[in-house]
This record gives sequence, structure tokens and C-alpha cells, in this order.
Amino acid sequence: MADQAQPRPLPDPVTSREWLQTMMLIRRFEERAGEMYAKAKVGGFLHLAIGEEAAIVGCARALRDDDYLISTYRSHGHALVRGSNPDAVMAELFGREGGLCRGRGGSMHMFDLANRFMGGYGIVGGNLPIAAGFGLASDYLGTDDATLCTFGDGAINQGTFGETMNLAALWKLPVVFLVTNNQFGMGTALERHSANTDLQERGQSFGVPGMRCDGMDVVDTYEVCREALETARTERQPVLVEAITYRFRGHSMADPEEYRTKDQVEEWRKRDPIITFAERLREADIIGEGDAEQMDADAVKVVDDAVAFADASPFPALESLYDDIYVLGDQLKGWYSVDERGAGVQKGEDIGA
Amino acid sequence: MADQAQPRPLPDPVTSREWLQTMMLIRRFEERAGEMYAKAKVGGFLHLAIGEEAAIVGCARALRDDDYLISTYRSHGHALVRGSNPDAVMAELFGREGGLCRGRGGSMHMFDLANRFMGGYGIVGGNLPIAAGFGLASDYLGTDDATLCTFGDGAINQGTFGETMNLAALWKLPVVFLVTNNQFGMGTALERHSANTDLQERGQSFGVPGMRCDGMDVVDTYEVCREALETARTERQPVLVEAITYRFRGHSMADPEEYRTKDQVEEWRKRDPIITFAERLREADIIGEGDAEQMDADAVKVVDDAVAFADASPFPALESLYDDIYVLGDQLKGWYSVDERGAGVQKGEDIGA
Amino acid sequence: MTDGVTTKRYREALNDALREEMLRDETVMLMGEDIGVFNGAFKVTNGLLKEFGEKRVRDTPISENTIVGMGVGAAMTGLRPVVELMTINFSLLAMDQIVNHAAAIHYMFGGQVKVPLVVRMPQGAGHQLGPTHSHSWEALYLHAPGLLVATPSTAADAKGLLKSAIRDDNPVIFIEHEYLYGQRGEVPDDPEFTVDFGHAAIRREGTDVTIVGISRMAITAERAAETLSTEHDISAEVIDPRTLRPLDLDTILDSVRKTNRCIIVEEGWPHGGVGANLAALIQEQAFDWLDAPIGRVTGADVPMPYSKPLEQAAFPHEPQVVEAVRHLF
Amino acid sequence: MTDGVTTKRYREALNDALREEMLRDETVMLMGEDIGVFNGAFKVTNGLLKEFGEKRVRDTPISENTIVGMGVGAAMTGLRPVVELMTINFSLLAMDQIVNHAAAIHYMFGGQVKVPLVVRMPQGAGHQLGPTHSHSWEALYLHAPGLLVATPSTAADAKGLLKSAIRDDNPVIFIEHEYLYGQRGEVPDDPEFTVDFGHAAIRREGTDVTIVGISRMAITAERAAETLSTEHDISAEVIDPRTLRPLDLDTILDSVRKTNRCIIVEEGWPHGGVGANLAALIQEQAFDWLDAPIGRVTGADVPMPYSKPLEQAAFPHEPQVVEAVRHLF
Ligand SMILES: Cc1ncc(C[n+]2csc(CCOP(=O)(O)OP(=O)(O)O)c2C)c(N)n1
Ligand SMILES: Cc1ncc(C[n+]2csc(CCOP(=O)(O)OP(=O)(O)O)c2C)c(N)n1
Ligand SMILES: [Mg+2]
Ligand SMILES: [Mg+2]
Repeated sequence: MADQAQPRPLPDPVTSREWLQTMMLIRRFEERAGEMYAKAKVGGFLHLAIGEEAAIVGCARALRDDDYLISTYRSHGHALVRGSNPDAVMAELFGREGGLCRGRGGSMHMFDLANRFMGGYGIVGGNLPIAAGFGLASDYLGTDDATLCTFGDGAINQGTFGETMNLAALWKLPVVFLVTNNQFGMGTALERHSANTDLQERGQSFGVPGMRCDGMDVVDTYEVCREALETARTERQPVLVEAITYRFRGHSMADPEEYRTKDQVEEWRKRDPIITFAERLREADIIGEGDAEQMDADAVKVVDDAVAFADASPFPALESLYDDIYVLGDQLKGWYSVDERGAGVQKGEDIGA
Repeated sequence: MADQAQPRPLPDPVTSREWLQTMMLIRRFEERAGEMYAKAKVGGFLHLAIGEEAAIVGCARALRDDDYLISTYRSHGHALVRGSNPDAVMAELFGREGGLCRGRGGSMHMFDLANRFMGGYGIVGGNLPIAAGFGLASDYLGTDDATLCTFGDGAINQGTFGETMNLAALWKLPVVFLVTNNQFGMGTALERHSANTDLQERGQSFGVPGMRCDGMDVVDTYEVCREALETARTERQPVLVEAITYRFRGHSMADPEEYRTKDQVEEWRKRDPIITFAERLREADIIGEGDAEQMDADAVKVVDDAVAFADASPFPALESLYDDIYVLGDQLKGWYSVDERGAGVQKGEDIGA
Repeated sequence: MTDGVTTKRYREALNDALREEMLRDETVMLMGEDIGVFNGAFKVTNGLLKEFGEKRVRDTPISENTIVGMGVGAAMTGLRPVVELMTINFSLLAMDQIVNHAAAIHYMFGGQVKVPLVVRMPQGAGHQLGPTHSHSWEALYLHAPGLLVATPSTAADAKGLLKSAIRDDNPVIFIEHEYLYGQRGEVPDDPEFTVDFGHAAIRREGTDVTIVGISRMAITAERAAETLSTEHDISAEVIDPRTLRPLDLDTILDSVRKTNRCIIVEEGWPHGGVGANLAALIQEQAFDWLDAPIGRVTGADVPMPYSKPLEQAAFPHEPQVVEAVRHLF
Repeated sequence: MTDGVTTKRYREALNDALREEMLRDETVMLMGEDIGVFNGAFKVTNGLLKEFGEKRVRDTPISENTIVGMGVGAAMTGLRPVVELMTINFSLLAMDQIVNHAAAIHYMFGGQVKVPLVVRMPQGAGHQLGPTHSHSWEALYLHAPGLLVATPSTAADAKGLLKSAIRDDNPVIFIEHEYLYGQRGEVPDDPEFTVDFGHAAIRREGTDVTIVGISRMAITAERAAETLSTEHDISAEVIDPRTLRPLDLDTILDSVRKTNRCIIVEEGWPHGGVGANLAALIQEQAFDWLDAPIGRVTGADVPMPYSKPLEQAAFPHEPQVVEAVRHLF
């Protein structure tokens, strides 16, 4: 983590602006998703990462295009930063056929193979072994692709964490594990779920070195992740990075937030990763008068379009319920699902009005 | 771990002799169990701890009577050192009604509540959370009982290890976790299954301090475990202890041992915990001419009797198959098991000759 | 002893059960993710941390297998832990402790030690939680001997069965339902009110067909029976087994021997589900009484999709039950 | 292409399948505990480390959930991993990766990515391994959509199905049997020999009763059929479904429509077992053809005891199958 007093130098102006623009897009996108949830356009759980945009954009921009990114149920931003079409991400939230996963996954299960965004996963800790599997495949196939796996401070207590750290270290897998320490696992504060709250230390016992970055600072996050990815890629050595951040909103949409004080939230909001970064860019004359406002308006426009697209996209046809459970080949016969051939009443599809 | 050159002082003569005697009993018992296996008196898997007797006796003797000991599928010695009747332990191996668990558990699942030997468990890593549960109950009930949980170097890679370390540290549970590092998990050598082979370090990331003892030296094992138990009991702080040891025999009975060299086994056999401890006692004049031989003969006698007892004990009656699946109370009615009331043919009991 | 009743939500009834049993027995304690400060993901444990303190109401890290395993250990050494798993989907992480340990320990150690543990968790679809959060797994827990399994569908049963579960000396898998949490029902005020395991409830008497409904589907079955009566002149008897282990098969068999027809309704998957099990048992025991094949209405045989219309299509509603029953005639 | 056959043990046939598929496709690789240096707990992978090296045959730490999860990830990104779990009992530790991940991923991500993973593991009782090592879990894996499930009972099927499993693009749960490992059978020499999923084998033709045997119990069923023929003049048709997903129900139904009687034999527990599932399906589809209730012979509904006579009593043998069949007449 860079010295607080000495911020890391900014990247070139084009890059700096793109980072800001992307953080703004993610913010506006998620704000709108929240509104759409209130309007019941979006269902299920909706976990917003508002406040964590620097951690998302910083780490993802440290990746090459061919690298793999894998995340959790809080991953709208991870899809967007990887280049997923905002229309398709919004349509997924709306549960539409035009969604990134044809409406099957929803907010918690985004996925975009073309952009090597390898998914959001609903099981806390479930994505770590899968990330190690990507690393294994990269290694086996002799590519120098690396994998970045994000998960939360709460997830670090799952058994898969220790198992995966050991295996990744033992097999020298090119994977960076990024623990997004937003101070809470749901309503449980860091110090109430972890005996050792120094999370970047948590891999050391397993032979995985740790690094820390300021997850409210996109540049610091980028630099630390870049270095970690470099180590993973060239030294074939997994690295654990802790990004210190905070989520400004509740865990999911219905969260009375009794587990923290308004003051604490306000304190952290002062470090809003978008506002502070915009300020730095202004100070460095990378953006000028009205630029940020324009960028924000651009973001809003993209989000408006995404909502329009999502709303126009049809719901999946009921006949498609059984699509894609199996990859059907020639050689496989028989009843895959009871419902395919059962008495009509077993199918459950033809519900009344 | 004590300095190799400076062995720990011996305990008083009575204690010293008892330790030697108990190690001898365990050794003779297991040798005989192996013979009985060859004669098909014992079935299933039989995991002998020959070579690990110092690690077993040293740690168990550091316990108070009310403390809990919990172990793995390699736990004949743990039962015996806790005071289980050798007759009942042997009868369990024979699968007889007079066995410690009425023949239900066998070698891998010993249990003796009266002696607070809380069981051998067949699932690698499965006993760690249970041990933490004992610690929780001790804490909750306000006793100062401590728990000692043994497991293998292979087990340290299970997810339960990390989960349990964190929870034990977080909740300040009075549990000592003893990893019996016998250099192998089955046929997989330490350095092939663990990225960090310094096992006592493996709890540090979770806030559990580590200690190491020479598991071939009963005195060192005792002293280190005593200190660890003291810490756990009085400071309410879990401790991870690594006992460095070696199993002289195969993993289970049928093991070609292709994963290690005869030389390595011979090297370690030179440090046989029983022979070396007997020598020390002789040097210290705690045992004299012929004493060790007499103690050994006593052990053999106990084992002879155990075999005789086991052989005389009847097999469980077939009618008892459904005993003890459930604790049956007044209020519970209905079919607990399909078989209780199914057509006769479902029961499966009345097999032909 | 009072014979009043009060209308409560299912979740409140559960909360009452926990509170009363904690008051009754000091060894009853709760563990689970976000059950304390957060008051429970579904608010079942609301207020209990405040009332009983950190010793007895413990927020845990996210470590399903270990918190269940700690429950097993604590149950073996004097406590009566009630472990909440946030949903039954996450219990797959704790399967080893539940099946290889909790269910087996009493038996494999020759009856020396008991495991009076309750693992509570909700299941069910309908809230668009997608394929990692919406499944129903009662068939899995039904499968393993050594466990008791409860699937309450009313507020009164939720309370009465949970109290019995906590007092019972066996490991109990207590399966709640996310949709039912908000449903209201009359609950006896008597703090000694309990519901015994192994006693099915006949929710509605009838003569033409027996409908067995599991968990939430007991409610769906009752609604379907109403429609069958008013619109199709079919008199359906509705049975809620309430517990799957022990199973009150007698009540079901008596009913089938009277109606000669049976439909089983469950939310879980069809292959190897509870309905398959009951169908197998019923045709074994009452073959000569059956006038038609035993029918099943089950959840669709798919990972639960997120999209609302697909999800709604993937679990049973009244129309399918009505349709399935009419199909028998 | 050759049409010879060679007599091999089931474990050798599996070993051949692994070797041939590894030779055929460089992306096929093996992971598991002690599969390499130790040559496999049951020697199925014997010699493969030597032949293919550490890159393709990987000994893993004891971390079931993670090794399966790594298999999932590797399968998503270009490999065809075959993960061995030492026994099916330990797969309970990996349930989350198997069900919540492997089975769901293709569906929940809208078909974008495939998971061509095979999880191999043996099950079964008879070696006195007690309650943590002896259970049969095919009913559990059968339950979850998204998985394919194979239960080969002969050496030829072991080989042919494993080769199909490795070539298949779905996650396959491949359930071997500890008792069968040492059994011999004729295996076609042709390296292109495979056995398709979803095709039941009729092991013996008969006219009076259909016996369906699962996994090892297909062998037990055949033996019982022989006894029924010679001693009781009953002509039994024996069917081995070979795969439970997809399930070749048609072959079973055709047989039952001919014989009008059916017994299902399995080693696992009765409540919610494979037999329950088949019984439910058969009576649904062939009710009018049944002259007697569908019978089941199952493992006893107990955690498997260690003691030999108890263990032998707790899983089915020929006499119970014979008895169950005679009971139908
Ligand atoms: C295995 C599992 N257990 C519990 C949950 C419920 N749950 C969802 S998110 C969450 C908190 C996770 O916290 P953290 O890892 O810090 O991520 P964050 O939500 O802060 O991004 C919990 C307990 C789950 N989805 N999966
Ligand atoms: C969950 C689980 N996985 C695998 C096994 C099979 N198994 C039994 S013992 C063993 C090796 C364990 O090694 P270690 O923990 O070092 O103990 P040791 O046998 O050396 O005493 C394995 C893999 C098991 N019993 N349980
Ligand atoms: Mg968090
Ligand atoms: Mg070992």
C-alpha cells in the first residue's frame, strides 16, 4: 500500500479518464439497478458495490485481456469493467432473454465468457477453488494467462480459503486472490468474524505472500494488483492482496444496517473513490471544468439505454425452461430429466394465470 | 522443542516407568492387532501407530482426567492411554459385542466416554470442529476442562483446519490442536501435500500460536503439550502443537510403501521412542537389569488376555442391527427406519448361510 | 396452562420457540451466521442476542461445516446447540458433519453418546434467488438414517416441532421455508405446547383422493383441495406429514385405503424426491387399494432459474395439483 | 478396429480407459489423493503417473471440496479433468462444488460455458469399513439435475462408460464399487469401444419378473435370477440401468409390461433411494401392467456397522432378492 501522504503517480491522461469514466458507469449503473429493484423490475437479492468501485476498476485494469477475472454475487461492476455490455447486464437483472446469462443467473450469477469474466458465484467461498482451476488450466496449457479472484472478508473464513491457498502455493498457480475487505460480512464486522483481522497475512501460513492496497484508491489498487499479477504470472507464485474498502450501501437491498453507525458510513463516504479520484484528475489538469459532469452524463446515458434495452427484452419463453441443463450430444439417450417425458402434470411448466 | 543435545529432565521414577509401560502396551497391542488382522480376526482398515507411541503417551499424560482427548482413525493408542480396557479395545477390533463400541465402530471409530476419550473419526479433518465444540461446551459450562485434538499432517490441508483455527481463536476456546506429523498422508510425503511444511506455523495466520515437540521423545511431547494445555486452559487461547514423528509401518495393513525408502524407515527406527526412552531410564537408574523385559512381558500378558477376551466375546446379535440409531423417547412415534415395518424382504437381516 | 391462541407469523412462532426453550433450559444456545447483531437473515432470531447475550446467541464466521461440527461436539458434551444455516443450499458445505458425524455418532460409538443438535435452515423457491439459493433438499436429509427431519408448514407446527426438536436427544434437521416465514397462523399460547414428531396432520378430510403436501406444498395442496371441492366436486383429503423421519406412514395409508387415490406434492426435484419415496412406500403397502397410479407434482427437474416466469414455472402451484388430481379420475 | 475381447478386472478396465483417453486427448488429466506415487488407494490409477508424468497425474492434498472445485474451473477453461475421490463417503465434503457449482454452471450462466468434468469414486459395503467409509450415495447424485450419473457393474461397462464420461461435455458422477474392483469380465480390445449413457443392459431375459439391479446389485440380481430359475422355476429378466442420468426407463418399462412384476435391488438406504425413484416412475408409467406391488430390496436403514455379521446383514444378498421375488407371486 502506498504511503497515504504520497499518493501513487497517476497513469497517463487517457487511462486516468477511462478509469474515472468506468467507475462512474459502475456507480450509476448500480444506483439505477437499486431503483429498478424498488420498482420490482429486478428481483431476488441485489448486492451493490457502491463505494468499492476503485477496488473493482483498479484490479481489473491490472489484467490483460486474456487473463481471467472471477468474482462473487457482488459483481455487476466486475462484469462492466471487463467489457460486458451494460444492456445485457441490466437485462440479466431484469431476468430477460437478452441478459448476459439469458436471465437464468440474475444479479448474483453474472458471466461473460467472451470477456473472460468468469462469473459471479452465489456461494461464499465457492469461487476460490474454481479460480485455482483456471490457474491450473493456464499452467497446463502453457499460456501465461493469470487469474484474479475476488472475494470478501467474510469469505476468508470458509474452508476453501485454506485449501485453495495451500494448493495454489503447492502447485505454483498463477492466481492473485483479492480479498475485498469492506469491513463486514453481511452484518458481521471484521473483528467479530476473524481472529486475525490483518487479512493480507492470512495466506502466509500456507506459503502465499500478502500485499495490501487502498481499495478506495484506484491507482494504488491498480499498482498493487499489477505487481501481484506480475509475480503470479512470471514467478508462478500465488499472491493474496487485501483491498481495504467499504460498502456505502446495505449488504443487499433490505438491510436496516443496525450493525454500524451512520457516523462510520459518513467517515468512509468522505473517501468516496470516485469523488476523490475526480478531484485528483482535476488537480492534475487531466480533466477540466465540466468534464466530470459530462462523463457522468455519459454514464447516465449508457445506463438509460441499458434500462430501455432490458425493458424491451422479452422474458425467456417457458419452453426454454429445460434448455442448457445438459450439453446434449449424439451419444446420450434416455431420460435426462424426469419431466421431459413424465405425465404432463409433473412438468410444472404450464401454470395458470 | 527442547534442544536435541539437552534432553528435558525426566519426570519422577513412578511416572517415568508408567510412561514406558504404557508405550510398551500400545506397541504390543498394535503388533498383536496386526497379527490378528493377518488371521482375519480383525477386518476393515487397521491403521497402526507403531513408532508414534511417544507422541500419543506424551500428549495424553499432559491431560487431566476431566480433559477431553479426540483423535483419528489411528487411535488404538489414544484409547489405551486414556484408560480404556484393552479387552474392550481388542474386542472392538474383533467386531464383538464386548467391544468398546459394541463392534459398531471398529478400529477407526473407538470411543470411551467414561475416560473422556471422545473418539476416533474416519473422516480426515472431521474431528477438528468437533473438538472446538468440546471447547465451546467447556467454556459455556464454566469448567476449566481443556480439549486435546490430534490429527495428521495430511489433515492439516482440509478446510476444517482453517475454519476451526479461526473459530477457536476468535472464541478463545481452550483447545490444543496436535498435528501428528508422521511425514506422510498415506503415500503422500509432507512436501508433496503442503506448500508450507513448517506445520506449527500453519495456525499463525489465524491467530493460533504454534509450538513444536519431538514426537519421538515422550518427555518433550509431554512438556510441550503441558505448556500448551496450560495456555489453553488459563489464557483461553488455542494452541497448535506439531509433534514430529514417523510411522514405522504402512499406512494401513496393505501398503507396499513404495513412497519411501527402506533407508529412511531404518533411520527413523533408530529413534524408536520406546527403545530410546528405556535407555534413558536405564541410564538414570530408574529401571534396572531385566525391568524393561519384565514390563514388556507384562504388556504382552495384557494383550494376550485382551485377545482371549475378544475371541470369547460374542458377535452382536443380528436383532441388534437397528439398536442405537436413534435415542428413542416417549414422544416420538412413526417409522424411524423404513425397515422397521417394511415387507420382510426389505430388512436385509435374514441372510442365508 | 392456558388454552388461548394468538395469531402469529411463522417466523415469530419460531422465535417464540427459541426463546421459550432458552428460558426453559440453560444449555440451549444458538449459533449461526448473522443471527445476532443482524437479527437473522430472515429475522427468525430477532431480539434474541439482546435478550440472552453473546454467550448464548453467537454470530459465527461463514464456516458452515465447522459451525455444524462445533454443534456436534458441544451437543456431545452437554449443550443443546441450535445451529442456523442461512439457507439449506449452504448446508451442502456441512454435509460431512451432518451425515458422516452427527447422524452416525450415536450408532457408531455403540450408543455411548448422544448428539442433541438442531440444524435449522430455510429452503424454497419463489424469491428469484437463482440456482445457488433456491433449492429444496428434504429428500437428501430424509435419506440418511440417524437424522430426524421436520418440515413444518404452519406457524403452530413451526413452534411446536421446534420445541420438540430442541428437547429431543437426536440430531434434527429442521427445514423451514422462506415463503412461509411471513405467513400467519394461530399458535397456542401455552408455553408447554409442543408438536410430536411422527404425527401427520390431516389438514382437510375427504373421500375421493389423498393429497400429501410437503413443507410449503402442504399449503398449496390445501388450496388445491378447496378448488377441487368447489369447482370439480372432488373431495380431497389433505395430509401434511410434518416430519419425514419419523414418518407417520399409517395416517397416509389409512387415508389412501379410504380414497384409493393419491397425489404427492413437493417443491424439490422429482428424481429421488420425497414423493418418489412416499409413492414407493404407499404402493408397497396399499397396492390393492389403489385405483390409479400414485401421482407426483414436483419442482421441475432443473437448477432453479432466476427469471421470474421461469422460476414460477419451475415449482408447483395449485393449478398443477388440481390438474394432477383430475388426471387420476 | 479389432473385435477381440480380453478378460480383465474391473479396476484394470478402468485403468485402460483412463490411459486410452489420456493418449487420445492431451487435455485429459487426473487429480486425486494418492493416485500417483501410491498408485491409487484401490490401484485404479496404477502406473499412470509413471507413464504420463506429474503434469497429467497429480497427487493432491486432502482437500476434497477444493480439488473438485479446481476440476470445475479447469474444465471451464479447456481441460478434461478426471478427479478421483477416495470413496464416495468423502464426496460429502465436495457436495457444494459438485451440486452448487458443477451441476449448475452450464445452466445458470445461460449455456455459455461447459464443465466436462468427471468425478470418479467407489462406494459400497462389505469390507468392514464402518459407518464413515461404507455408504452408497447414488441416490443423492441422481437427485440433482445437471449431473450425469454412471454406476457400472461389469468390467466392460466400467471401461466403456468411463471413456464416454471423459468425452462427454457434462459433469459426470462416476460411481465405481469397491467390491467390483477385483471382479473379472470380458472387455472388448477395440480402443474405440465405448458404452453410451442412457442404455440399460438386459443381463438376462425372462418372462415372469423384472429385477433391476443398481451398481454391484446388478450382479447380485443376476445370481438371484439363476437361483430363481433353477430352484423356483421363476424366469426373471435382469436389467442393469448402467446410468441413472440419463435413465433408460423405456427398457425397464418394456420389461415390466412383459413380466408384470418388478423388484429393484440396491445397496443404498431405502428412504429416498434409487429404488424408490424407479418404483415411483414405473408405477406411474406402467400401473395397469402391474400384478403386484413393485418390491425393493435395499441396504438396511442404518449407518453401516463394522462388525462382520451385522454388516453382512445390512446389505442385500441373493437370498433376499430370491425371497422378495417369491413374495410377489
Ligand atoms: C456458503 C454461503 N454461506 C452464506 C451465504 C450468505 N451470505 C451471502 S453474502 C454473505 C456475507 C459475505 O461477506 P463478504 O465475504 O465479506 O462479502 P461482501 O458481501 O462484503 O461483499 C453471506 C453470509 C452464502 N451466500 N453462501
Ligand atoms: C475426508 C477424507 N478423505 C480421505 C480419506 C482417506 N484417508 C484416510 S487416512 C488418509 C491420510 C491421512 O494422513 P494424515 O492426516 O497425515 O494422518 P496419518 O494417516 O498419517 O496418521 C487419507 C487420505 C479419509 N478417510 N477422509
Ligand atoms: Mg465483506
Ligand atoms: Mg501423516
